[in-house]
Amino acid sequence: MVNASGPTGGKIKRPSDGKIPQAVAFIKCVGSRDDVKGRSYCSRACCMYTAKHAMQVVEKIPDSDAYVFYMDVRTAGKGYEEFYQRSVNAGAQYIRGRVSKIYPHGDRLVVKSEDTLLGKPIEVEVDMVVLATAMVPAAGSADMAKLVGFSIDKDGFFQEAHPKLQPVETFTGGVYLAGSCQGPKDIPDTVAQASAAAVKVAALFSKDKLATEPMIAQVDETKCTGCEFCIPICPYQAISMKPLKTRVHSHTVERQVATVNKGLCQGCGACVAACRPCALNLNGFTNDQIVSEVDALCL
Amino acid sequence: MKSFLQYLGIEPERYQLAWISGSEGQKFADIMTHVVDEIKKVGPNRKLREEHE
Amino acid sequence: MSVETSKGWEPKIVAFACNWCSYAGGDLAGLNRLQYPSNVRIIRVPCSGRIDPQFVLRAFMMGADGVLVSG
Amino acid sequence: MSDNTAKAREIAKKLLQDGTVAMVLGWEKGSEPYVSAPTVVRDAADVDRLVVDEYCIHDLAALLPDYRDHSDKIAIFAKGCDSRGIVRLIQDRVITRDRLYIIGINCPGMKDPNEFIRAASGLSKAKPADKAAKCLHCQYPNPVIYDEILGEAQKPGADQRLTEVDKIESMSADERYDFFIKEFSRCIRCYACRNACVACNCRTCIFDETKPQWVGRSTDPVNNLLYQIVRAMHVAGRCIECGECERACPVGIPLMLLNRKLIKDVDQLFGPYQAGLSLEDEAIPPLSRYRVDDPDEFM
Repeated sequence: MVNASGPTGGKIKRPSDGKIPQAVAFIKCVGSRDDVKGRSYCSRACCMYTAKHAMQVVEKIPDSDAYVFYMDVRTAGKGYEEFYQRSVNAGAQYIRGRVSKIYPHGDRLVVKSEDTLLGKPIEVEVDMVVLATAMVPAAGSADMAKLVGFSIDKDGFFQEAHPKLQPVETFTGGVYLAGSCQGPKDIPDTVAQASAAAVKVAALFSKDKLATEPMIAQVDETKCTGCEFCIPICPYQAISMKPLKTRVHSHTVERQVATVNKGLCQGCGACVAACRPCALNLNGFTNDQIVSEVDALCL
Repeated sequence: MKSFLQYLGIEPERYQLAWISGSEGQKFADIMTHVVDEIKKVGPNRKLREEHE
Repeated sequence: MSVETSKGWEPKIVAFACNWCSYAGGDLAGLNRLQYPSNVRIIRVPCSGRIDPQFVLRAFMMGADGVLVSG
Repeated sequence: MSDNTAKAREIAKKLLQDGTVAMVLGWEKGSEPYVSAPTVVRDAADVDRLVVDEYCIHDLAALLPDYRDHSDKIAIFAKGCDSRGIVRLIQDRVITRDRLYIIGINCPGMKDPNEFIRAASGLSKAKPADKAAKCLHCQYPNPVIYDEILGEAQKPGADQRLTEVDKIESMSADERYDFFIKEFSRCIRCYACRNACVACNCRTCIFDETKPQWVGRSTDPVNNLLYQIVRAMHVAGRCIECGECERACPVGIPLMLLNRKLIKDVDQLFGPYQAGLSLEDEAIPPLSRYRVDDPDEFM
């Protein structure tokens, strides 16, 4: 809106009637940090952009008021706290309290809340209310995760392989994450994560051979019945079917058998336990080895 | 499977499941102690056992 | 059965432990010098999904008094 | 039923003559009037061997895995239970639907030839029942899948499949164990239950494996029980309750007690499910699917 080439030509206007608002209320954490009414997590980027918006209202519209209703102001980041202080110094009024009601009054809106720092109810009349809504995963992201074969977390964001040590990898080999598909984040964080992901990919491609774990599943093709039940069991989508030509009763037949992608298999062994004819086995943890282990322990 | 073993007459204490995270050393030790205590209570297993010796 | 009559009977328990969860938990218990009974014999598996019910039956057949599957 | 025989022969003749199928799986009269044995007819001139009467108790679907590596199109007669077996085989990718021409038979319940044999030889004084034990609990007397159908649609009897299971469950743990050990001590490990079963369609049965040898081969009570536990668990979620295992058992072990218990458990954990009712994706056995919300308790 404040962009000179934007839809309103750089003017802040009310979407309803195009009037320039003299007072704007910003409400933060709408649907965030609230298990009951929305998402339990903090959407992380809204504190900063609300500070920016509030500052712009104060700066662009002469004699205007900007009210920011907040739970906490979270400004973790280089220069972030200073930016927030600038918006406060510019004249944005920060009110710590959750908004209980907004109702129309003439062509304006009344925002009812409580100032928990003063400990008393507060009502302000404004021309426009701006909500900082929760950052949620894009529609269809769950379907996409299913399609590519990695998991999503409880909130629907893509799950990284390890929150601290593998923040850009997924459980699926060769698939990396960057940006708010993995969790709410702002632009610098997205750029940092995307750069990390790009380097991971470059590292993957820097060698002409891939080193994989030796403990991967193996298919005994003579035993495989081609029932395909191992395919949905595999959390890494490492199993597919391939045609196999065999001689049966003096004629050649082609049948489908399972095959394991050595690069994708992480060696969990779920398919091995699921394989009824025991055609699948896990190198390093074969049925035979585990049975021997059981036998030895029970002596 | 637990229900099936019970159906066959195996005491439920003998087959247990637990979810322990890698960071829960204390829980690991507690569960091990607990399982051993419970199995001590039900006594030696005579069922499903191949005759050895 | 001889074990049943002998006074000093101690149960024999086979625990299947996931490499990433319980086995790591067991490791940590060791690191922190936490004690747990020596009756539990642990078999490391790459994932609790690897455990075939037949392993459990096998353990019982081979004379285990209890089986613990932990993920 | 003689009416059905005439129609069956007519259909088989037409299919063989016009080359729609290369072979017909049906029943023919055996050595005694109360035996109708499975047979294969490849020549239109031979169709008069075929019969469809009240002794056609064998499940023909169990023969289909023998033809998995052929390409011939097969016509098969299918009662309610046989048709569910066929559905399961298609789901397990043992055979494709387009290789089958299914002639459904609305089944009023079959008689058990074994009872007649015992009565005739004087082994048993009991008069043979009008309905075989395996047909008493039948819930699907009419084929669920067919290209053509014979006979009048039948009404299923009352659902009492789980009464026996409930009876066992009401016993104490020791009573149950003693009951099963006693029953299974009779097992002679002839593997007739496995061979008669449509759900047992692996290429190499795990009981035939030696590395590891999952279950001991000797016929001591424990190994017998173990064999039956593993067998029942292998068909869990796949058992179509045709009762062929129990009927085929030469020593009369109540095998369905195990199968039905697992059916009950699967129903309780994953919602009501009956194997082999339809070819839809949703009808895949719950144990062959993976869902995030699957219960832990089955382990």
